[in-house]
Amino acid sequence: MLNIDTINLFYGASHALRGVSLSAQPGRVTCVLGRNGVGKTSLMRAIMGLQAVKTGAISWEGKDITRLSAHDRARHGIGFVPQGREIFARLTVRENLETGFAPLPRGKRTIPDDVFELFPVLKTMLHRRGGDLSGGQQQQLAIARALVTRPRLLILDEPTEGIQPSIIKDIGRVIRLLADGKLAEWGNMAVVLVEQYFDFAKELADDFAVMDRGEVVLSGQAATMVEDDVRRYLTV
Amino acid sequence: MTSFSARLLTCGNRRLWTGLAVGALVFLVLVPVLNLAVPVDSALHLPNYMVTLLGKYLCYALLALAMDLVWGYCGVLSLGHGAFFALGGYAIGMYMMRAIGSRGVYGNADLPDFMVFLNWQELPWYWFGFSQPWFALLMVVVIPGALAFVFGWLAFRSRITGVYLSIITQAMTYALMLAFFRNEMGFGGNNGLTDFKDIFGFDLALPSTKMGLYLASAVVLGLAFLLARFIVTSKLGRVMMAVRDAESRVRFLGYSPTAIKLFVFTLSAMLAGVAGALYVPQVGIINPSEFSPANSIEIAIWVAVGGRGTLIGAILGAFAVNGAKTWLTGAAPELWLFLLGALFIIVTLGMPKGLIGLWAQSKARLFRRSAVTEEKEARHA
Amino acid sequence: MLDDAMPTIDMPAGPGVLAAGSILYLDGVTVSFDGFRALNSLSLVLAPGELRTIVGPNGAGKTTMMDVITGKTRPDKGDVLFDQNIDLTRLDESAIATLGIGRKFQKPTVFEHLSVFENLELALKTNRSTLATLFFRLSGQQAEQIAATLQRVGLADKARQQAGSLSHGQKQWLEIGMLLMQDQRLLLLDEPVAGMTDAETEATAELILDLARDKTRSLVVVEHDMEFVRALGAKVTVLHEGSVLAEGSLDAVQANPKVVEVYLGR
Amino acid sequence: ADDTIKVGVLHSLSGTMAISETTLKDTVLMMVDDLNKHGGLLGKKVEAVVVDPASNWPLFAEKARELLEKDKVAAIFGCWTSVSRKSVLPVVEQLDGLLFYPVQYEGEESSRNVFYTGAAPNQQAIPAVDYLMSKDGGEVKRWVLAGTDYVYPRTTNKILESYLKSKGVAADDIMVNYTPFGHSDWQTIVADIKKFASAGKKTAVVSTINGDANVPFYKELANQGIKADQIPVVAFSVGEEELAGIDTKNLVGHLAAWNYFESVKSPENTAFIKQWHDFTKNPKRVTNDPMEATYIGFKMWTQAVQQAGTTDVDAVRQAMYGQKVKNLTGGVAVMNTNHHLSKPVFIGEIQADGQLQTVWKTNGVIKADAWSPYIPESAKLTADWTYPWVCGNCTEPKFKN
Amino acid sequence: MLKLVLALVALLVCSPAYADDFAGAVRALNADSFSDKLTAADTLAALGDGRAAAVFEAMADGRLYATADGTILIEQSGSYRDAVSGATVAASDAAAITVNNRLRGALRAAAGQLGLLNSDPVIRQQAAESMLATPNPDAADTVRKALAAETVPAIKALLSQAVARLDLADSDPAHRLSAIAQLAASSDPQVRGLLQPLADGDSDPQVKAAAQKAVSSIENRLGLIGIGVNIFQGISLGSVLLLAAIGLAVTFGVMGVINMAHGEMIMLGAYSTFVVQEAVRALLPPDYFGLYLVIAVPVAFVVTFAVGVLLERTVIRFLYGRPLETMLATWGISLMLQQLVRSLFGASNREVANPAWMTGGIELIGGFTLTYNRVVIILFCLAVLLALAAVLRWSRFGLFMRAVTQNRPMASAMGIPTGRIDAATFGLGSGIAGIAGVALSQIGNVSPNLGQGYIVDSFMVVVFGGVGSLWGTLVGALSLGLVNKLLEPYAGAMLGKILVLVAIILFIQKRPRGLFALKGRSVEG
Ligand SMILES: Nc1ncnc2c1ncn2[C@@H]1O[C@H](COP(=O)(O)OP(=O)(O)OP(=O)(O)O)[C@@H](O)[C@H]1O
Ligand SMILES: Nc1ncnc2c1ncn2[C@@H]1O[C@H](COP(=O)(O)OP(=O)(O)OP(=O)(O)O)[C@@H](O)[C@H]1O
Ligand SMILES: [Mg+2]
Ligand SMILES: [Mg+2]
Repeated sequence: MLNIDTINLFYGASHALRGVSLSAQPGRVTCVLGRNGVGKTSLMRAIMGLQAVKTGAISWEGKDITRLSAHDRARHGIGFVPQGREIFARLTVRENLETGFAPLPRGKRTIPDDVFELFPVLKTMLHRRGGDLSGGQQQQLAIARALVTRPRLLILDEPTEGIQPSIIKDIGRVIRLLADGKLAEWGNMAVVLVEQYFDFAKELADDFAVMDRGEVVLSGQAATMVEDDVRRYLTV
Repeated sequence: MTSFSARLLTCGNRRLWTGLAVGALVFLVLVPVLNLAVPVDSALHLPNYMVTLLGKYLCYALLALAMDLVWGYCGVLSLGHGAFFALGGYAIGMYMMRAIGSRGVYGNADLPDFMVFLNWQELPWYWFGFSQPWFALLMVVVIPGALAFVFGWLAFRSRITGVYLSIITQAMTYALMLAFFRNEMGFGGNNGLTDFKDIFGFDLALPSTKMGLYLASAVVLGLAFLLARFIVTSKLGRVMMAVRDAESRVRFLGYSPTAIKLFVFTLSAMLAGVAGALYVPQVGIINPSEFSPANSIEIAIWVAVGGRGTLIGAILGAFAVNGAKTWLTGAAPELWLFLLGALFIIVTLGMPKGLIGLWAQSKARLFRRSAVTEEKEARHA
Repeated sequence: MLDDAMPTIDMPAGPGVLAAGSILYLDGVTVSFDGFRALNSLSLVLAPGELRTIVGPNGAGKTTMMDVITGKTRPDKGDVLFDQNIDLTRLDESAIATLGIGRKFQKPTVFEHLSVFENLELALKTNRSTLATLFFRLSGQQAEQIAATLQRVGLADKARQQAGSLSHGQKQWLEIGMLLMQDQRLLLLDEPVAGMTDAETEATAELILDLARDKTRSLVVVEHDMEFVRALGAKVTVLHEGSVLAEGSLDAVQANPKVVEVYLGR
Repeated sequence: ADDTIKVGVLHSLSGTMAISETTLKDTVLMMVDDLNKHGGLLGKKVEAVVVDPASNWPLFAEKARELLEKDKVAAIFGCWTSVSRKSVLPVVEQLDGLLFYPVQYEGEESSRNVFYTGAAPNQQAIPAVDYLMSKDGGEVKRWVLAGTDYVYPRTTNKILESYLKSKGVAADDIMVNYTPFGHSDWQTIVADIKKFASAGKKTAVVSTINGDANVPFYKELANQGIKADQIPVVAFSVGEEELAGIDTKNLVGHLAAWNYFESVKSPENTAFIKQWHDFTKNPKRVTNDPMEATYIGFKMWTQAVQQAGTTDVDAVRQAMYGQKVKNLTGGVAVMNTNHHLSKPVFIGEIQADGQLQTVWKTNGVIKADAWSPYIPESAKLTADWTYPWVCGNCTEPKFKN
Repeated sequence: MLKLVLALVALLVCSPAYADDFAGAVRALNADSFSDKLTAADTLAALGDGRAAAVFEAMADGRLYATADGTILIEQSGSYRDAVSGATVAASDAAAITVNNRLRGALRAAAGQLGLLNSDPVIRQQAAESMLATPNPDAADTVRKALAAETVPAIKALLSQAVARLDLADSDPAHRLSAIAQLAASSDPQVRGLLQPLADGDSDPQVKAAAQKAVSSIENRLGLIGIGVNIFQGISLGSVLLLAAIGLAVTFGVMGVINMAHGEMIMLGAYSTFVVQEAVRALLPPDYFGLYLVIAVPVAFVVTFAVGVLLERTVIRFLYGRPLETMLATWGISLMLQQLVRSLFGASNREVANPAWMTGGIELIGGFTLTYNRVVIILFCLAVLLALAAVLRWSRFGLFMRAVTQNRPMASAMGIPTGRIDAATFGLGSGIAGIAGVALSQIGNVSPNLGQGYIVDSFMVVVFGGVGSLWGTLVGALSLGLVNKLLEPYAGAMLGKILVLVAIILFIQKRPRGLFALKGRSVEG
């Protein structure tokens, strides 16, 4: 399980995360909510190791990973779908997916068929350059790419942004299936999901955390969540 | 134009004007006094060669300033600015060649020496007019400006950007270098133009002429600084920076990056030409090696060392690098490349914003400024 | 002399009739990339003062359409007319922007090294010529206008901050702010509420309706968020594979089985 | 301090010219070292002030000024390229310094502040052409004048053209070709030379190709199979130092004309070579002509200073005229009143070991012409810095009474 | 010379000379002056002794030695044998007998004439070929005799060509005419040279007309061949440009590092070659000398790869995302590397010899020599390019390399060890520059400034071709080479180069992102 223990993160002098703690367990979807600029992305990047934390600790599967580089974390089974897609623009769709082989042992370097089932458009565009795809297509590619690494912890930063409604629904279903370990290719997964779209989040979340100004102000099991409390933090 | 002078006066804050006054005091008063009024054997005396040296640095600083305007603010890395500098230099050089008259070694009043011994019979047409000082002075800005305008118009219109632009500017200066090397061109080939005797009637060998040239360089640099300052603090300056960051986005706002870049590029080339024209009488020679691509790269290096995107930084960089070069080539002739190379690496690794950034950093440490304001400071200093 | 030539006004004979009375007129617009047709004979007419929402599956060609209108992409064939008779396919981006077409990009693009304030200042509607820009001075009224916009997009406390350090959503807002400053006749908004909270989405819808209210400008909004589309309550065009699949009110469109199949899902 | 005499060493230690000039810096240092070992000059120690003008012409002027004004050197030994000399010239004239210039050059100059110890064209080019026209040289009838496009080759070729024509060579039988500095692709030009030579007349190439460009040129010559006994190439800028950087196995027999070859046997030369090897601690370092010119210049200057009893420029200059130094190759070099030397001329063939083997030499010494008689405007001029002329470029003496 | 011919004629008539005379004549070759040596050679040739050919060749090559007691030795790859007895001897005190060009020419001619009469057809063939290459009117009779006696058809053809060339100077117009007829089909510029005087002013109008026709037909052929030659030279120049630029196509094209130290990597490769050469010279027997180049390729790669990795880890990695700063830092690095090499190896050029298999060339039609080193370089550079293209396109490393350079943080998040990939990529680019240095050391000079000569051209090629496209680099380099070489004959080397630069500037207007620009959204970013 993922354990984040009072981390602090700075951009220069500005304090972006203030003593944030959070945990995420396999089999459960943890939803992080919050208005623009409260630090959700910063938190995800800290988990992935793309942004160094100043103090505090992050552990995953019992191992302290606070000082590990991002690629080492990927090797420990953490997969990342960043905000803003971050597609390798000049690699083809296939090559983008194949970058996901990096942390895998030789035998596992294949692209699971489930990926194409979920995002059929990718299959038809295997040879197109990632950067030429439409925004939504890129977003789908970003999710697919993370899945190729067979993560045990999946971090999704606003994965539905720019995606058409029908596929959003599919993504929701898949996240559920992944968390529950229903898809053979992936074990039972811990999912951390950043989402602005409250209904979508509510439907999926097992646990939730609400952030405001760099702090976690509300958290708990989704079942115990009071919608109005949360909404209060989401309005301006 | 009154609004212009009003804007000019308000384009800086008090700190800027004090800084400028101090600069003027040092370069326009202190240096001449130390050189002329203080007795030669005094420890405070500034020897003549230092005056020439400083004059040369001032020209380099002007060149760096011109470069910074296009590169630092507009994001156009020209690797051919040496060409504009050299063209300005050739323009004034041609005038000084003509001013030699019959005092050349062959005593030919109509032709410069290098034409005489290569058997040229008459002066090529493009030399006409250069016996007139006003014409030469005009050409100092017109030739580099026209070249920059035509070149820039072609390039910016076709949306050549980034390294593609840098490389074709390099190709331009390289082609000019080869062309000027050709003796058939009538610019003295490899040796270029030398043996100058006087400029506007003043004997170049006299220390007073040198002092005059030095003072002229200082004044011109000061004026150019004000002009540049006026531009970068204007809204145009901010559009320039926007072009640097995201040119295509600027287009969608309705500005024409082509026109803006062309304006800045041409202006910058003219300033570079003026720098060259001040430089040549002070060093006494202009030849095609000034066009060499390495020279143009070096200009970019001065700017980067001093701090790209800050006017003072560019000037500082020109002084620092050339000062280091003067000092090291004498003090450590066999090692200076190591030291200079190391300086470049240290500056890039340790001072991402150049020497000027170092100053801002230390100040920020004192006042605990936030990272963001610090960067703004560096840009507007 | 340094400024671009004024846009030439062109009177095409053929499509003139249909284009009559429109602010934006697209007919038979086709764009292909290496054989792939991103726009396939697309036709679309927008009346002055109209607010239009455009939806459609990922890759339907919505962004490409905006690229064509703003001069970023040249169509292989087809007519693109602004204000009845200005041929946009012959103009470049800055000329089109000067004509009065503003755009918010799908991926927020702001000037990262300028402050939020300066970003807005550049967007401010003024003479765009180089010399005019050089001698430009911000008047008190204009400063107030910027301040008001800052307030409106919720970035007042970040006015002096570098735009590069904004979060994703804040950049979205800044882009919208820049669009407001330009005061254009036709606004193109590509997914304006992507990455915004529900409350912010509502606020944005409010803002857009506000802009559309006095009918002096036309708006085209692309969005996947159906609730937002509903809140706008405007005519909806559904694009699919580069051409119009359906057009009408949201309810009508939502009831269309084809739209459900390719776009909304069950 | 007052107990030392400073001399400036103004040779590029970096940049393109470092290839050639570094050796000369070492030569001056060796001479200074030797002088100090033998008690210095006028009872004072001599100190060499070395600076690096970095193959940058304006920097030459700056450094010369610094040497004269700041370091107050008594004389400067330096420069290689003509343009560097031209750059320094106004400085030494203005500050009344002394420059010793040790490289063969195009002539057409005589400054009262410069002593030219390298060859003028009449000490290199003309004898070389004479040799090639002789029976031993192969009775050459057709000429390729190939050079780098700068003043030295231009002037030399002009002089040669007019000289060849005066010897009855038709214009058709002269091919002139210029290339840029550092030209590296010689395929076309070497092929052209072959073509030019296929006309049936004995053809030779007179090369004034400069610096770096020589290595690829000679490699191409060798690879395209141009043999010295078919088309000999005589070069004026290729000496032992340059040959050390080329594989000469396939170049045997091509020629060079100089005033000095390392291979010339004489007691002075043997001692000089040994001294050089000892000083550089490298028994493989070769010696060459500009080194000898530096050697002669330095010796002459020390002798003149001793004779004048001071380093004062006017006195030294006066003492320089007629100053004699034994050539390393035998005979005596004399400083003339035109500030140029009288020296012997040697023509040598390249050997497989990179040395030049003398195949011809002048009987005595040849006096350098500052102004070439083969250039009409120049033929009128006289350089003579002694009474009654006192002039570097006059048509009549300054003093007429 | 005349004496020599007379002697040879005599030789054909008289019986072989006596051994004693031969020994004496050989000894006489060690005379003091060149003219005495020439006389001695004449005397020796007059003896008509077959052994003399070897002596002449050795002497012309500078392989003839004389010991203090006057014994004459022939040196052959390090060992000496007595020129007279043929016995192998030690030669501690032997000094080479000097020759000059005139002597050398005479010796070669003499050896050639002797060779014509040799019993070994291989030697005869060589002699006949050299007779063709340097027609010698003095040898006319010998050639005719040899032709009459010749049985091998190939040699016969050569000799009859040679006779025809000699016949052009015959006093009988009929002979001249038939010689012209025989030579009209030639494509040898030398033949044209021989025919020209006849075409210009032969006393016999018929001969004159025939000669004029022959000349013009030869000229036509030479013109065509000339175009072919230009194309070859263009490709060859293009391959040099390409070789210099490939490494940069990685460090700059793929990684985006404005690598001003690229030229210095080439230089380090060239110096590695020099060091390997010296080591091979010192350690292996001379017969294996040619191997040094083969050894130098991996050595240079390893050396420059290591330097590249070191630079990446210590300097460049801190500068990703700041391309202009990398320019400044690598400029600094380049200054330091130049000075380092200058301090280690001295400022002057170092000699790097072509191994025997890369020396010379084969003479093709029209006086065109296809030089081996050019051919090897063309092939080598294509091989390097293909290998690199394969690595980039198909290997895992290539994929990671491209991913890392496009988006470093994201690549890291995908589990790609960015640090190692960066180091290896920069190392690869540097390594390729290093092996380019090996090849370039074969045609140019090896000096601390070597790299500076290539840097401008390299950037030009990569940018002209389109940054990030290897094929662009290939096509860019070859087309620049070709254009340059096609212009050179008309405009001269200097103006040709200027025109090429202007052409690049104008061409980029049409394609602002180079020849093989990527199109579409992916590049606009
Ligand atoms: N590179 C940066 N430099 C400085 N400040 C930054 C940087 N990135 C983010 N910030 C600041 O940190 C704060 C948190 O940003 P973050 O991107 O984590 O927000 P977020 O919750 O993901 O917002 P959104 O919903 O808009 O994506 C914001 O105030 C932002 O301005
Ligand atoms: N340069 C290009 N090369 C190849 N295909 C391209 C290129 N540009 C766009 N496309 C393709 O054109 C189609 C239309 O893209 P567009 O961005 O217009 O879609 P969209 O409707 O905006 O989708 P989204 O809702 O995902 O943003 C997509 O399938 C995309 O992959
Ligand atoms: Mg975020
Ligand atoms: Mg889109």
